[in-house]
Amino acid sequence: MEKIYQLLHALLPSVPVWTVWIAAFLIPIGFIFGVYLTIFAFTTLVERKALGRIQNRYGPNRVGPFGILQPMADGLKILLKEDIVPRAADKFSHFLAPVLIVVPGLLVYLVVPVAPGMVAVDLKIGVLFALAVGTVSVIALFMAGWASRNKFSLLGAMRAVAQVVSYEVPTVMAGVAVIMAAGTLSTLTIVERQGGGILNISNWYVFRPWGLVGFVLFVIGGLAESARCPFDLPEAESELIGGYHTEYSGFKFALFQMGEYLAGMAMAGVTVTLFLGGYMGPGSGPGLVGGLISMFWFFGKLTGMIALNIWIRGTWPRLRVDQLMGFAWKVLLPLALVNIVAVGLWHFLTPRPVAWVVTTGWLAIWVVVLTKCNAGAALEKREYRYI
Amino acid sequence: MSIPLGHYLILAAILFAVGLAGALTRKNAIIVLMGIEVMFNSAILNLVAFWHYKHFAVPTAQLFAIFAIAIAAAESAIGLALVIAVYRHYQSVDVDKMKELKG
Amino acid sequence: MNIAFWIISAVTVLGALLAVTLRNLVHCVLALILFFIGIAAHYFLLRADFLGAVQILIYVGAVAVLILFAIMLTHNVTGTEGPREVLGVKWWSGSAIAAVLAILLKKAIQGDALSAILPAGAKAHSSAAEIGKALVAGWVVPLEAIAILLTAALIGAVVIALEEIRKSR
Amino acid sequence: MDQHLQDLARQQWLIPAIPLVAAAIQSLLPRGARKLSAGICITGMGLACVLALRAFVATLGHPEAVRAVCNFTWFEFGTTALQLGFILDPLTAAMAAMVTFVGFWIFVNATGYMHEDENYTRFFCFLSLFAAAMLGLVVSNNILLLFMCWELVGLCSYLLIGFWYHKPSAAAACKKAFITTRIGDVGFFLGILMLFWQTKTLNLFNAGTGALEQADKLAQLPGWFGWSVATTIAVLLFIGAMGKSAQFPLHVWLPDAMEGPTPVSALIHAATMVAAGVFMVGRMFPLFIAGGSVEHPTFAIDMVLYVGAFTALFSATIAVAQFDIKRVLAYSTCSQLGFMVMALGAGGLVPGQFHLLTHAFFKALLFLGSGCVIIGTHHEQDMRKMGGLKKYMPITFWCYLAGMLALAGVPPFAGFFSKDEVLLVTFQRSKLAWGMATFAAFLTAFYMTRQMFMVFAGKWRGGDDHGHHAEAHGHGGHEPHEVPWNMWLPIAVLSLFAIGLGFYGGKYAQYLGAEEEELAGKTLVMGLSVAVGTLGILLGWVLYGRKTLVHASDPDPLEAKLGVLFTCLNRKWYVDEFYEATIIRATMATGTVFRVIDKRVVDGILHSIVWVVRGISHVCRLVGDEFFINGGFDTGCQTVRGSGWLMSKLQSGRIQTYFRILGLGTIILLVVYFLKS
Repeated sequence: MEKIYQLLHALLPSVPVWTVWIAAFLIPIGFIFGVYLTIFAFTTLVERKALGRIQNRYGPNRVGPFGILQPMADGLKILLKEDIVPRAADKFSHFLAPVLIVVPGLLVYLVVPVAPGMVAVDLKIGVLFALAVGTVSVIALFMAGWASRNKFSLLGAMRAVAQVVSYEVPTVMAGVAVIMAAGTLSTLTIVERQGGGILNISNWYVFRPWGLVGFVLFVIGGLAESARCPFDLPEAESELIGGYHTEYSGFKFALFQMGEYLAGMAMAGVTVTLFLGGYMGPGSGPGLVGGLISMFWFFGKLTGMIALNIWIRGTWPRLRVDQLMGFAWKVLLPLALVNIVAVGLWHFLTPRPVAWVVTTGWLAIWVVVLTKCNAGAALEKREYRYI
Repeated sequence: MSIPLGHYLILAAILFAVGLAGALTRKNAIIVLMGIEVMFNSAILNLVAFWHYKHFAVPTAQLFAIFAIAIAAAESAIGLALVIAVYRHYQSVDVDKMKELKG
Repeated sequence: MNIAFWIISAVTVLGALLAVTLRNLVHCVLALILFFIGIAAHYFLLRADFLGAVQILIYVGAVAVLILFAIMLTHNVTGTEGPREVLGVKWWSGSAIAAVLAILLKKAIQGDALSAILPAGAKAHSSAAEIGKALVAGWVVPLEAIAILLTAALIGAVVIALEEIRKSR
Repeated sequence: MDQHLQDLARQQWLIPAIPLVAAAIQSLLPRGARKLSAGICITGMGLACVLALRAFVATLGHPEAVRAVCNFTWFEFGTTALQLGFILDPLTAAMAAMVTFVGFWIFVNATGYMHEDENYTRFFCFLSLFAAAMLGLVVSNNILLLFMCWELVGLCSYLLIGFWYHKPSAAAACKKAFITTRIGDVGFFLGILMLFWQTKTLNLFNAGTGALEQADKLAQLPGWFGWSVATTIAVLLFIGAMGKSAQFPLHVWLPDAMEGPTPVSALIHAATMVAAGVFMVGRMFPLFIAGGSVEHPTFAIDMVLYVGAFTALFSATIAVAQFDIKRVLAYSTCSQLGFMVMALGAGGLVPGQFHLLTHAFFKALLFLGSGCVIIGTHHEQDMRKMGGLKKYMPITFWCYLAGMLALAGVPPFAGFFSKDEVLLVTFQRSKLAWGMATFAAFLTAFYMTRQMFMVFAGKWRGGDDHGHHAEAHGHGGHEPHEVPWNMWLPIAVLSLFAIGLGFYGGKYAQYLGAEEEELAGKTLVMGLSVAVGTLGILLGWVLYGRKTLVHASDPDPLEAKLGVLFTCLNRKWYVDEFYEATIIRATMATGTVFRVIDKRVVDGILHSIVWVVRGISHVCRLVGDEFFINGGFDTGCQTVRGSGWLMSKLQSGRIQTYFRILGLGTIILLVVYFLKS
């Protein structure tokens, strides 16, 4: 932001300072809104089409060529729908919740760098900021469920809160591993640390034993925090109708959808930043061309992560509540803690091959132990009569 | 013109008083706890303000603030657990009804 | 940054006031969250970035949620309370004590030379890295003590809250 | 080589530390981890055993007695440093090897005995701790450390005797054991204090400055009752040993300790608890003999001699008339401990300790064997309801027979040699004690024969309870059966030692550094000893072997012969009842007396003072000060009451009221601040 301010100030010396200030504020905000909301819109389309393919059907294909204008039609439809507020609802909270749920999702993008130096604010505590802001969504979820005065909404909200709070812990711990390795909380620096090596690729943290584990943890935690399949219990249609947004319609409902998608994409963005080298890739670097290539890589990876999310959604069944909680506290959290130890080992062991062997061994042992410990009783062999 | 330290101190004092008023006047044990949280936070704000104005170079005050936050978190966890236990016993969280120890 | 201070202060005080005066418990918590965020903003303003993030992470993300859960668990789902007990002795005495205390504190602060201190204007930034180093270097024993305290509190809270369930079984 | 010993002494602490760590680990195990717990326990003991044997072998290589110590400062107060230390000398090495070895096999047996118990983990945790405490006691070169471990042994015995605490008798027994030994410990502690006071050190050996090395000096100093300091300390210490080693009159806890699981009994009777007392006396032996000679023995050593002799005889008589298989063994332990103590009292450190060793092996064997019998007969302890077990449990029978012959003193079993030496050394000192001991040996042979015949001979009488009814329904499950391998293997191993250990008596004496001397009356004593043993066995055969019991309800043949005396023996000479009637009654009576004194005398004095004051005030009132005094007093009372009432109002029980007062207090402080500035 300060860079933009300086740039504008240099380019337009005659303009009053306050306008430059405002412009410097607005440009990144506009960028974030423009880019990410567009991505959001097309993500919905891609998701529907991909799910359609996975489920052996076509998906939307009526509006525009290949149904490409479907998001516009959706948006128009939802804007025109009646906004219903239940009579018993807590009006204030009911109104505030959908607004509030979009905010954390958008705020996270502030610290996600898309190209060298191109981050809305290069906070010294960027990672922590992203994780901290993410927690605020809990409050919005709770408000929505509670204000609706609907038992399904409240149940969904309580599930959502419990789920998000539980998965927050392993996610943050997985992030801690990266912070330890990079020695900084700044997202920009973390991405820069992942540059170099072969084709700007080999130094990505995901290509480290602890990084791979952290990546898996982070992806799982991100899925759970944005309440996506297979962790979509808060809005499990078969049990809770629509969960916390049962009583929402019209544009407020759209805001909920948006908030969810934005949060999911934000988690994907943070994942890319922390583990997949952010904008790093062959050819990325400073300057205009390098910057464009960097942006290509970043958004390419982001799209890849989104595609992964969609893929998972299309192929995985939903977890049970007890499995959900057990998984967070009995598998992910211990693994995240073990992973932190692994980073410590990685840091202090020389030479590198030794570190590779020891860290991989350490993590492998624990993965096996945790799997063994958490393996449920083997299912009895069933005999089906009508085969 | 910059804000002098006194402003922060007075802000903290006001917040402290508000929290105290909440803790003193409300019947609901949970709100009493919330008032105590407000008081805690105002005290920590004081710490950070002093750090910013007087001891900017060393992070000790921040460490102290972190410890205080951790202890406050533990306190609220225990306090709420107690509230729940009391609720189970009295079917109420009204602090006026918890007077077993009356002399 | 003057305006920022005044706005944030107003929000913070408003949040605190609402938190202790609103009738609806859940609204109280929401106001309390506003207060917490205001405090966090103050930390950012005071350049204690790390502390601000910690404030949001712990208070908004954990403590507020804990309070919400407590409200839900005490069977007060709608969060409403009985009739307002204004004008009671309790209300007056409590408010009076708080008000007198605030006035006295204000007097004390204004009467002190400390109140006039201005920021040193130093550019030095106490970063998260410094805090981390201090935590594991000179302050490792308090850190461990806090760790033990938190563990004990965790177990204690579980035990206290579980006690009657076990009895009823 | 000396360096090697020094190193070993420095490593002595490992021997108790390993079981201790094992106990610590086991205490954290979940209840379900049965195999793991037992495994840790046995492994720990095995490792300790290996270490102890290593130390034992190292000391064995030396022709003369060796002693290596390792002292370190525990903490300092003022100028005095409190040292603790470990020792490696033949006494310790042999003892540690015995404790670990016997303990190991007892643990193995316990895995079988406790098989059905649900608190398996807790049991093995306690066992490990018990062994650790005993080993700490054995290797300590410091009377304070010894005392700490001593108390720990007491604690563990409490925990283990009361292991089945849901049984009232077990709960009572563990309390009894704890309190009775505690009475002795008072003496022990006084002895320690006196020792520290006189020598300014608690180390036993420390290159000439240790407490024991100053024993001769202490013998010159005057102590209590006209004894020397050394004798006084020795007497006090012996009181402690009497409690621990169950010497009359503090023997009452030992038979009751049978309430614990049988492996615990084996551990207490053979390897750990009771051996501690004898070992301690042996360890502190220089103090006992300091200042005395064969012609003029010290009081301490005389006391040891006669207490031992009396206990030997006394307990042997009781053992004759018991029906509980473990109780017979318990009284025989008492009796055998009497033998050991008596040997020490006769100045025979070597025979005493040797008898301790052999006895540990065969008594552990007998107890474990009785445990096997109990398990094999489905938790039957009454010998009248056994019988004919030879057919059902052949391995147990043969091992038990070895142990019985050893205890009865039949050559060439271990007990014969050690007991013979004990009798021989006693013969030199006191014909009276020797006579008592020989009679006790006769009784020992008799009651062991009685037990053998009752348990193993004849036909199975266990079904009598259920009568024909049960048999008619085909309840064949009550037949006794042989025990699994993990129970019979330990007794088989121990029986080898019960047979063969006696031949090493001479070597052991050499090992402890005693000179060879030709003692008078050797042939007479040995011959008589064999004779009484044979006589006892014969008598046992005559009474119990020729015609075994047929039904469980049949009267004991001896009962018919002895009549009232048998009942008297069966009730243990009424010692418990005597204590109940005397000491406990007396304590309560004293309490009553003091209460009466308090009420009548002290209160009386107070009341009279009150009356005097009242009278004076009466006079004052009469002379016209009624208004002042009366009014003033009433007002005072009112004020106190009123303020008390007010204060209790402050205690509203409402947290917010307290909170408000807190706020008010803060305001007041601030106001004070303003006023001051």
